[in-house]
Amino acid sequence: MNSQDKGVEKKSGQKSQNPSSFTVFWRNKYARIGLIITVGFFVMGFIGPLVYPAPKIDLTEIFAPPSLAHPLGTDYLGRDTLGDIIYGTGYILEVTFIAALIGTGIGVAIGIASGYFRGAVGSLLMAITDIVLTIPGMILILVVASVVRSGNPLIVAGVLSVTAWAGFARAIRSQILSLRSSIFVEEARLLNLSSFHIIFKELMPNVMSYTAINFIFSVQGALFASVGLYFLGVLPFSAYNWGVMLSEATSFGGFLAPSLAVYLISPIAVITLFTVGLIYLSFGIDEVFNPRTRRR
Amino acid sequence: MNLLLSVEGVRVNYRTERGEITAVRNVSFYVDKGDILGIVGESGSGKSTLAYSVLNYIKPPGKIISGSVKLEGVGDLLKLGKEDVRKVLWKEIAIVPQATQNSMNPTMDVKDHFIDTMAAHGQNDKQKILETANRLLEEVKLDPQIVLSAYPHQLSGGMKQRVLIALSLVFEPKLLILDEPTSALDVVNQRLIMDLLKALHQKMGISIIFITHDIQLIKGFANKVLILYAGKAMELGDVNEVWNTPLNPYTIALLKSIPTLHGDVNSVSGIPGSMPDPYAEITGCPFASRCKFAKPVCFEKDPDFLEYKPGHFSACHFSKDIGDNYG
Amino acid sequence: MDELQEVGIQAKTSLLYFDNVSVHFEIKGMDKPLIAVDGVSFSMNDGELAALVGESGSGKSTLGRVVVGLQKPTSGKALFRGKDIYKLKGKAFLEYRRSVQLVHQDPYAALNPALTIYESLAPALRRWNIVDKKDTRKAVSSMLEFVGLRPENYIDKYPNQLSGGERQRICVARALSVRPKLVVADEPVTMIDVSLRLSIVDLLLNSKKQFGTSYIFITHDMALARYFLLKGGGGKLMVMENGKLVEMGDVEEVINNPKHEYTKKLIESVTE
Amino acid sequence: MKYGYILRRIAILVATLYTVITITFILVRLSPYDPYAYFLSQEASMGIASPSQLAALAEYYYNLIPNQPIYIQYFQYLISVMEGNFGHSLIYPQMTVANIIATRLPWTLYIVITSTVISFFIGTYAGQRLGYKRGGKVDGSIVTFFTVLHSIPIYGMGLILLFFISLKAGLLPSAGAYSANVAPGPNLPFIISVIRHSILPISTFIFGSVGGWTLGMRANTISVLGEDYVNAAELRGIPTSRIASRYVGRNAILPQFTSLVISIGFAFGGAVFVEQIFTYPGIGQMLVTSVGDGDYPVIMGITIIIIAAVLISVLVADLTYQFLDPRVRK
Repeated sequence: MNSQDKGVEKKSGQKSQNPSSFTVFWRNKYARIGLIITVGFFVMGFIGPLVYPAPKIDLTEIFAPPSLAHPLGTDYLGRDTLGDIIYGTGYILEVTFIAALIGTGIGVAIGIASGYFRGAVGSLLMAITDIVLTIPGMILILVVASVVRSGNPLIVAGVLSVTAWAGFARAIRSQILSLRSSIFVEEARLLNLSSFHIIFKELMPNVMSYTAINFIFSVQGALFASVGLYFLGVLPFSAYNWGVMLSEATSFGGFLAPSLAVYLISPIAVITLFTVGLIYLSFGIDEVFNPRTRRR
Repeated sequence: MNLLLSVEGVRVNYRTERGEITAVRNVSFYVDKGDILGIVGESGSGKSTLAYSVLNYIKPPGKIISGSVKLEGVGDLLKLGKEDVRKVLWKEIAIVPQATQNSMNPTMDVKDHFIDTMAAHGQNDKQKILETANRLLEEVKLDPQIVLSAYPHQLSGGMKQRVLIALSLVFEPKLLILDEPTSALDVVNQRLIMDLLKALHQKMGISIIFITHDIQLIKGFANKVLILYAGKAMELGDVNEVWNTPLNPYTIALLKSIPTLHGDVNSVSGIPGSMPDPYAEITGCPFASRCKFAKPVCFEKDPDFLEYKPGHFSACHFSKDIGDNYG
Repeated sequence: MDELQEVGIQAKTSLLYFDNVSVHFEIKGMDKPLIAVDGVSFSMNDGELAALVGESGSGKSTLGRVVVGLQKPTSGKALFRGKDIYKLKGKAFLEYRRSVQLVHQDPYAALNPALTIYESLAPALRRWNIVDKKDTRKAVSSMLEFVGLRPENYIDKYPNQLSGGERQRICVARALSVRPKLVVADEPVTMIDVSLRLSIVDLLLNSKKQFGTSYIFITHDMALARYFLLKGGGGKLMVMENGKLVEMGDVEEVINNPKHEYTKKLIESVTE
Repeated sequence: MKYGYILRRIAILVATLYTVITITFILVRLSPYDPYAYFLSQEASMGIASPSQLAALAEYYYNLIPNQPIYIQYFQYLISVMEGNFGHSLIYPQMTVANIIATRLPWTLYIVITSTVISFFIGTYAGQRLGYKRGGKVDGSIVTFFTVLHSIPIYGMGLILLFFISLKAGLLPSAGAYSANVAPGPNLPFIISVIRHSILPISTFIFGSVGGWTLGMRANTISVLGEDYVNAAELRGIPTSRIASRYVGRNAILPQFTSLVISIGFAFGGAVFVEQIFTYPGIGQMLVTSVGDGDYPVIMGITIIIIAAVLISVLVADLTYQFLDPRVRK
């Protein structure tokens, strides 16, 4: 019960050392798993292609079952599935992290601006946010992608961010609104600290954990959406792409091949694994930033 | 017999990631019928935990390690099962918890709170419930017409507190426990609540345990006082006796830290130092490090809680000397 | 300036000069404005102590906010060193901003939970160029020492690792760090454990002794106000009721010989 | 209920719809890709030389007449959309876009609404149970299970179900909304066929969203269990079952309703994938087909209608919420 252990809690940890952020993070089992998975994907994306041979067309090995030479079997052109996955990782990382950067960046900027600077500018920004917020993202992304039709990671990331920022901007705004009227901000004003100081040194640290977690969920959203767009064939065909793999699994008569299961499940499994890693990572970040848990 | 409640050697521990901490250390006290007992303690003294252990309501990671809580006509509450405790709660002992600002269900109106509470103990006659609610709300100076259909967010802090006091009286329990009933309120509402409680006590003869960090609230309200420090009972006795002839150095220091309207300002001062680290193992008296009477024995042996004068208990190796010098 | 001629010589020499200051709040759905402060006049000199006593809702906090520049009065004159606080510009405003500080009632809300104690204290020192950049940490340490906290145990802690009393000491250190002339302490010990209250009050008085800081000490507790003023060498007690200053005078005089009914009532309500 | 609040919500709905209509216009007409100009040049190259013929065609398909100033084109487009006229399909020139939408929208609504309702109830129930069992061994592994379930993209879920349940095991049909050998109408064979064909698409939606509902409700339950009013109710001796329903359940469900609003938009986005995978004749599948075919009048019409449908559901959910939570009621 809250009131019961308040007295006990208030002073706990008084003489404790401040454990470093990483120690707190690493102590959390989920955070550990999440970090290992995420780092694993970066290794796979950027070092994988240097050590693993590029998949080659081999018409004698069409839809081969898993073997030593092809740990995950082959596709309808006899290309190595694991190679497809590894060589497709870099592009996915690029697109999803750029998209998350754009979406989170716009969200923070608009959220803080509309929360801190009240008046006409703030109201206008919030009205725009409210409108974007109610537009179903996937539909708009699909339509924009259908017109743009480019596979350039920067452009794809831009398309994916069209609506992704709005919910986040709104959440940041409401946090900033309550923070800006808080007593510690008032005290900073009394010490005549600048708006720059108040925004970046007083307010930002308080929304950092939320921002970091939102970044991670944006990566996940961009992952689902970008692979989905390739799966639907809306974005141009490209070699080494998880979405294209899924799309090809359903076409080219592949559904009838006996070993299709592995080929079909491989990209789904890596997407799922990556997402689980990201979610677990967010648990750890929550623990590092959350002052209530940091104390322990 | 006049004895209503007797608490013996209650010990409550909390398990945390950094080890066990003791929130309440073998505390004993008693309440006679018609008593108003003030339990006074600063933050970290374990006063709320003590109140909840009286109700056998300590949630993990907290645990009642030992002790007994005997209520007249019920027996040892700490030996009862969960369902038996539930039946005692509110009918025999009611508690108005501390954080009253959030103690009511935000999606239920005041009327529903009365209906739910009384139905839980077998009173299902809506007409009777409403009659009771009307009567008690008037008793706490609220307009039942308006308040009964109000939701918690429509009530001010003081009004919520009064609704909860009214709610605590529906079965006229033998004992009413109030956990910091005024600390969230402004001065005006504080006085209103205190006057209200005094009137209710006179009218209904209900026994009250009043928990507070503010020793000044006790004077003129309670007839007995229990003083806690770091989870330990330091002193228990008649309010005036404790005030005028305290037997415990902590009580003496606490009273000395309250400025008065006419006394010499140089004769009052705060207590230096701070509450001991709850994680540190305490050998001896928990107050020893801040106590100006402290001798080597104080750091080695925890003093027992003993009766030095009839009804006047203290935990200090030197209570007898202090009593002789003061008295 | 004709403003000064109007109010006369006292306004020019005083640190703070309030003449008939009122604050009204327009409240939605109410036809009449809420009168929080009603025609208050008083003045303070350098190094002077004052205590403002009244029940909650009497307007004493609002008056304090007018002094520190957070609440513009609806009417009346609020002068700092002879100039209207709410018309100050440029250098004069900066001088005022640095000279008048607030210690807030709630030490749990007054410190940014995301910043360490050092991060909370250093910016003000930097902002006002009080010390060289390289000496900032040393300066923060000595401020912590001044408020009775061992620097090495506190400087890198977060507020949630500290008790209420420790936090309030940090808040005092921050307010004093810019070497203000006047500090408004708004119920500074109400949320602090009883046994620790006086040591924090003594801390405020220390800075008066050492730096000649003036104080307006706001409290609902008459006995505490008396302690503050007498321990600090005397000062004036101001009693506030419903936005009005109903009685003002030397502390001993007011307490031993109260004139106004409300003051009498307040004195009677103190349990001894 | 707050009058101003309803007006504000409706204003946002209108503004959003207007924005979306404008976006579709900009994409088709003003973006560097300008599909409309491409259409005109294609038609011209196919030998339709007469400007009046070209103008007639352009209006027939796009509601836009060439060679007019752009703002006139914009207003023409706005007016015709408000009249419910979305032009004609480039691929099926005899069909109006409105017609295509009318035949396809009911299938999508059927799938989306059924699955959202089922998923909401399962997730909310499971989440509350899990919230009570927090911290236990069972809780840990079930939470992991739902986290993983939640991490499978909806198209991944659809492909797995299609492959294993339909193609490999042959338990359920893999395509269409009903068999060719039943006569559409209120007869039992047709209804059974419709249900059989919808089981996999609906299951895909449920598996794709139930994890989110469960984890959300679990978190809400845990947070409400820590509220003072739950402890206060226990202290009043109110029985556990009553606390679970009226104190914990009721208050934990409220945020779920807010999520419901957001999930409606997600569900329509998901429909695009699910209908494509199961070749289900809904509006989402039509959208994907039109994107593939470059059938811009259909794309624009469907986009506007889907978003209008989402906006209206959001409004309804929002206003319903006003009745459920007394704190926002007054």
